[in-house]
Amino acid sequence: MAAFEPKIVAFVCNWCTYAGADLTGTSRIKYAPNVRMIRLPCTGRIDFMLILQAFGQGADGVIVSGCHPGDCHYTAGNYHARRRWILFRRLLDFLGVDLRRIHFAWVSAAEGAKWAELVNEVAATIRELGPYDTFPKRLACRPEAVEVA
Amino acid sequence: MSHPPSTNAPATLADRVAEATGESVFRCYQCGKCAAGCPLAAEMDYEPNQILRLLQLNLPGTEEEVLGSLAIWLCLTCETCAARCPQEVDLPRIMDYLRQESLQTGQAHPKAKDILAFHQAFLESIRKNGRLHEVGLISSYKLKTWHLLQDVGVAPKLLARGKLSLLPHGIAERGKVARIFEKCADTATTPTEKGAAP
Amino acid sequence: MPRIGVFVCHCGENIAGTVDTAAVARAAAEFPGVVHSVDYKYMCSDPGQNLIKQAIREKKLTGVVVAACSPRMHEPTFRRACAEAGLNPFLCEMANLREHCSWVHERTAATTEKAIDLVRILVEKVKRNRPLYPINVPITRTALVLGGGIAGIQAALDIANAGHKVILVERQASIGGHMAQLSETFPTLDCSQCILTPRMVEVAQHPNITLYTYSELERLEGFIGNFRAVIRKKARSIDETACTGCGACIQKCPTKKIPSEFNAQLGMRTAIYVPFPQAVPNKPVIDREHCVYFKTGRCKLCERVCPAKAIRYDQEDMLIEVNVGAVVAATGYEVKGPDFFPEYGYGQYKDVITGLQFERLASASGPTQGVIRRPSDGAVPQTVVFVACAGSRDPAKGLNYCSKICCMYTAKHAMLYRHKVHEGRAYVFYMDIRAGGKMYEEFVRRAIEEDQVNYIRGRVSRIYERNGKLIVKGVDTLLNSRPVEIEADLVVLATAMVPQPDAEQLAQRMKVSYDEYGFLAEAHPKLRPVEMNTAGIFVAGACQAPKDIPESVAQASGAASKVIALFSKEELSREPLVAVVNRCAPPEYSTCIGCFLCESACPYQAIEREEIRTRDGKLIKTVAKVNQGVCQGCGTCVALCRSKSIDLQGFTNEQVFAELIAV
Amino acid sequence: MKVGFFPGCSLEGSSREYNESLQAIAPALGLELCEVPDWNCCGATAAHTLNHKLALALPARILALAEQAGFTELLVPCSACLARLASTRDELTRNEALRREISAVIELPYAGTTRVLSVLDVLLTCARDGLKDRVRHPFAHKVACYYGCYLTRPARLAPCRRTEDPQEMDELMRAVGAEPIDWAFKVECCGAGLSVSRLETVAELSGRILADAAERGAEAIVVACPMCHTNLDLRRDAILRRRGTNWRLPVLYVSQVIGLALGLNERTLGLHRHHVPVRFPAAVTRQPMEVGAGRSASDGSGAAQRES
Amino acid sequence: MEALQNKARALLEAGTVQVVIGYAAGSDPERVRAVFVRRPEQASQLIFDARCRQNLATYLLKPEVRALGRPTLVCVPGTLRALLQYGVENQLTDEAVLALVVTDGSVTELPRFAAMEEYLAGLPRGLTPQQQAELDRIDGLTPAERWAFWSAELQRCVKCYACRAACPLCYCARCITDVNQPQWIPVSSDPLGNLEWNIVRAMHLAGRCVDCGSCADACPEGIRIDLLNRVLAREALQQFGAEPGFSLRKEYALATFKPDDKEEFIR
Repeated sequence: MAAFEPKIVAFVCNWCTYAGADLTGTSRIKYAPNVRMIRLPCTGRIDFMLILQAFGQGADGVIVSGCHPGDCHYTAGNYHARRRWILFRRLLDFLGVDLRRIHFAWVSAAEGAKWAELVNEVAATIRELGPYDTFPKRLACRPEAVEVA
Repeated sequence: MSHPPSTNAPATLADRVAEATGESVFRCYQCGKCAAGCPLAAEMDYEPNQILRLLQLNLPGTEEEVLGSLAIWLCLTCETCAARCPQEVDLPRIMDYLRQESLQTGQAHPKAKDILAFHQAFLESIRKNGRLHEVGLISSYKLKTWHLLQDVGVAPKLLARGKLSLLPHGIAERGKVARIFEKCADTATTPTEKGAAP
Repeated sequence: MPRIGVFVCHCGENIAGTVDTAAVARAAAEFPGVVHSVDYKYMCSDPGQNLIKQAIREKKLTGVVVAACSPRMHEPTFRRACAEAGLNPFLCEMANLREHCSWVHERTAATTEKAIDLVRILVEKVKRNRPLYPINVPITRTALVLGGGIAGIQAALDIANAGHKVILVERQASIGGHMAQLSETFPTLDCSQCILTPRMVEVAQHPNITLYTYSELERLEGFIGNFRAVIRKKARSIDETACTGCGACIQKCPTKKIPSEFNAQLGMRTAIYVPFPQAVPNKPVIDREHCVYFKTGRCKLCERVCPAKAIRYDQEDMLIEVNVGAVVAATGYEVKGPDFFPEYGYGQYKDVITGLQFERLASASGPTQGVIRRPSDGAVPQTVVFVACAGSRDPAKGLNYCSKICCMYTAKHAMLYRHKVHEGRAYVFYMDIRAGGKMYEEFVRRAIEEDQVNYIRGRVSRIYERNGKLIVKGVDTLLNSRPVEIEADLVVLATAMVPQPDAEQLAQRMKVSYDEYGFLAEAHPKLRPVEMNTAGIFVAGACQAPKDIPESVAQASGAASKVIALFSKEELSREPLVAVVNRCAPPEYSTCIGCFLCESACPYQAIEREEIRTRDGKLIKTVAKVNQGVCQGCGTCVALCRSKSIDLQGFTNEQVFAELIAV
Repeated sequence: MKVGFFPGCSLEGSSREYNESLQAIAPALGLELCEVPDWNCCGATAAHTLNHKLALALPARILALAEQAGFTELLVPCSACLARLASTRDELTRNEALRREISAVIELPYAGTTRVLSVLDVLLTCARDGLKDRVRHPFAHKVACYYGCYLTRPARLAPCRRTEDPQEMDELMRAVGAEPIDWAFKVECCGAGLSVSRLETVAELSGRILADAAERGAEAIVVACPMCHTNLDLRRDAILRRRGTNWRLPVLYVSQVIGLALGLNERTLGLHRHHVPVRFPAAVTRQPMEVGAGRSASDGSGAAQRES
Repeated sequence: MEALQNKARALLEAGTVQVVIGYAAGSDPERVRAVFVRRPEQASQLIFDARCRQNLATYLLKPEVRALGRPTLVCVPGTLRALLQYGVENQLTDEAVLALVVTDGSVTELPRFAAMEEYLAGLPRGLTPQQQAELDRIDGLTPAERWAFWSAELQRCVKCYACRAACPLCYCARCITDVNQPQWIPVSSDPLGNLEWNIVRAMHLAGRCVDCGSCADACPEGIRIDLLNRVLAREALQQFGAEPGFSLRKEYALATFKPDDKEEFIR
């Protein structure tokens, strides 16, 4: 059987990190193919429940990334997000969630290389840790199970 | 506000100052206002801002320059610099620390000898009597420094005006004060002889 | 049941070279809800776009996923294509197979696997997309400019010349601001008033500009394109239409010893006065605080001598309400007074003055007709000391920032002094010389090299007076910090530039943010330097940060062009990617319980309170409502809402959730 | 008004006239000075120059003793002592750990409840409640109020508000009929602790102060600090030698000026102990009168101790 | 007790309030129950002792209770903080409720928010040493141990939502657990559902929780869910100075920010 390849979900803001990852592409910097990016307007939009959902859907690791402080397209979204992260991380830590499975980073639209490094490092870390089996999973709901209103 | 000590490298003098006083020498932007207002700047080998500059610079030898300087001994702690410093650097507090380290490491400037001797005589007098005994102080200071002729005019004046009592007014609990000296002795004045030796 | 079409682009070899595009298309075809899935060489080409349009029509697609390059590249292209085929453009999404996949991975199964996942993710999202329609906000094409200094004047003229109405509000009795007080301007040394006054007149005569002097902003409500402003027009005690500006009243006014604001307290003015000869409008105002009549009920001399019968003692403040589509804040700055400096004598020495006061001394229209005379005894000073950074760069005094213009005007002052008093000696105490700007460094060098201004690198510790001289105790840090003591006849402090005393109240009135000092905060320090974080409000001049004249004018024109761009259409059309608070049937009306914790989280104050009432007006509940004209769609409120009563169009919880399930 | 009292060493020696004059005027001002039992030296410049811990411990013992004696307020006439006590109290209140450590060193509990007051704080309160009415011989002279360092700096702890141009002593002097001059060296340093070890430095610094006061027509310099007094009075010859001048203007303690105004006897106020002779018509052409404890100059020396 | 009953009677007779919400003896001696006293003669039911911990503020916002008219409420500190937090969150206007606090026999009226603020200002703040210790003990474990501990705890959760019902600040008209588009939290009490529910609770109360402990008291399984709230309360206080329910002017810590909030965990 093939070696374990982690599934990593990345929540990124549209203006900095998503654009930064675009730059990684245009500069043809290679990185691990394990990451699936969810594009949101701003880190301020990232509900901590979405992060739990990612784990619940079988993600082995999560990346949350947006504009550096002061660079937010919406002036303050990332500052608000940061406060939520501080408490959310504290809670996860208190609950014994392995914090090596969730990574926060500022990646600007100019930091294509940083994005590649980030993904590679996280991928490597998670590969080390192995699949996140201890985290409970959503019972049977693949797309087909979700019917549309 | 203190400057974070560089982790791997050994603590610089600037770091030790920050550690002991909570003051960051890196706040100083060398405007010179302290030197301009310092009553003793003219007599100092390094003006106050230059002392801070040496601490910022931190090249081989600069620490010795600072700890060996006369300036740190001339500082009167008149607080004028601190009162006017635009960057709110508490220079007097820093000077206090520098004097102590200079002393412990035996780097005190030779010319500081007199000042030191006086301070020591002063503290000795307190250690003995709990309070200052001026005659005792002056005489023991004179012995330390051999300035037998200096002030020759003053003591008689004092005596004449009943300002000097030849016997010390001690306090009841001298022992207590002496013990305070012992307990503080870790950084106490014992090494000074070395420091002040001409 | 959704009918989704998937269109996989090869982008030549760019994608197909690494990703097995055919396999992706085949896999996508199997996704539930996907009724059409093809791959093609160049989707963005006309034939490519036609593939999409055709499919939309023939297969009655309810959603489209284009798996190609970054949406930041071609989303508009493909959404337009969809629209042309009659599909709501917001039912089209892009999967980024190029920048995020083919260009960053090797040609392996894993890469194609990822490509398929990316498509699946977007398919699941697009299934839950709703048709969205651009938000159209009507625009009142009139601009409100606050402040009649050079920045305000420039902005007003630019907007007015573009054919739009402008309402210019100035708190003082005349426009002109600080620039009108200046003698000559660096680095060209041309006369300030000579270049300013024509602009002031132009404002007064411009058909598109309504000028309210001696007036202030009382209230500001509404949002971009639709502001309602209330202006308080303070009682001038003069009928401006009747007054001819002959000045007879001023001649006769018995109260003549009031320190003149325009002359920075160095000259005197009467109780009924025009701030300065070239004032616009050139109509006097009665300073009720000092007017004998208002104090004692007797006098009325001005009324008696007024040939036009224009005096109106009973005049009252007027509140004027106007509708405007945009606001430009150009409220300017103040300078710290000498009393700010204990070590320089608490302002008790008459001959320790500010730079602004020196401008008046040097100005031909000033109290000394441009002869440099010291205030105490009117003597021409033989030694003048200029002190830079007086208050600026001084955390101990609460002002950490650099006032930026002092280096230049201090050089100018010293230069002017040397020109006027040839045998005089000029010293400048400085810490750094900051002369970045066209011809600035050259200007300073000229002061030093040609006009022999004596620059001393060091800060002044103390100034005190001894038999008619001011003793300046400084130091030369370039000479081993040698103490320097200068006996001066006049000391000029380049005191710090600070915001207007009431800057913070104004900011609060306009609901815009400001920094710790009270300077108005631009929306983005680099990319949106003339906008404020409240849409439709712009900023120009020194009320945003210390600036010199060219910078203020440049920013004013920048702000003006933003306003003009905004006014270029009758309606403001915005992408509908905004937050909405849900509404549902009675008795709930909305699941929002109105805790309004989202209110302060919104960077744009877009959250409003809506009262839901019964037909007979009884209040049922108060719930949040997003002002779609103001919301920028960051979604911070959405993440904060506990009951999930706010959602973000285009990135709804449902959509994002589905994406995660697809991962 | 009962107030704790810490004279400090110099008030027992080189500047006992400061103590004598304070003791003399106290009753007239309705002040009861209760000396801190068994007080020790504050360590002065010597301690904080050589040993920070010691510089905290010595004043801490004094404060602790004052606390024990139940003083909420402690009058510290010597401004050098004042600075030491004030900054110690400040540092120990802001650093709990240090407070405990020092408390252990001095083997006394210390909570930091006692406030330290300068002589200006106390006298000004008296002045404000009607000292004026008790003035029998207005001290109608031009005086230069000299504050020196520790009455104004560091601003956070010092008793005077306007750091660069304090007014407290001026107000006090006006209250007793004197005319304080406006001068430039109010808060310049006199050389303080270097008095013994670097006489020339002191002569220079104090010389500048004396010069400005003299040139602006002051008839006396008024001080509230033994060190300032020593440097301006006792070191006068050195100053004059260095400047080649011959200024005779005397240096008085605030308490002495007030004493004269209250009509107290010169000897009671210890004026005879000055190096630069003090002669003021108002003071000599007056029947000597005793106020308060009827102390005479001769036993003034021991007075401070017998008080306690 | 006496004083409380008299006060209640007097208030009802005077008609200044229409209902007194307080504590009465419960079914077994262990428990006390909430009681709604609407007629003066019922006032004698009211008791007050150490068992009276339940946060009665919970009832205030319910439409049926609002319908009763102006209430007065027997308050413990947690209740007062809840009332103030209601003020902050626009759920209660000043003077809409009259708070009563019972201190050794005597009853104090706190008619306005200002009065409550003043009263609370007099009380000790922050966590008690025991509470600190509890948190520190868990923090002392290894992540694995913590995970094991909580998994075991939360496994017992039956999703009865008694915690939600007992919490004065869980007053949403529609709780996130009832949202099904999307279905944020699995309805069944499976491990994920239990974990997510308790995380959501803690996060939604972070910066708002007034630490009345009612949730833990209410949990039939005796799960220490209050620890989750408390650990976040401690963090929010240390990081953002958040002290919910002590002042009307206090901003919700998660609806504001400081540019220099600490972020050493972000790269």
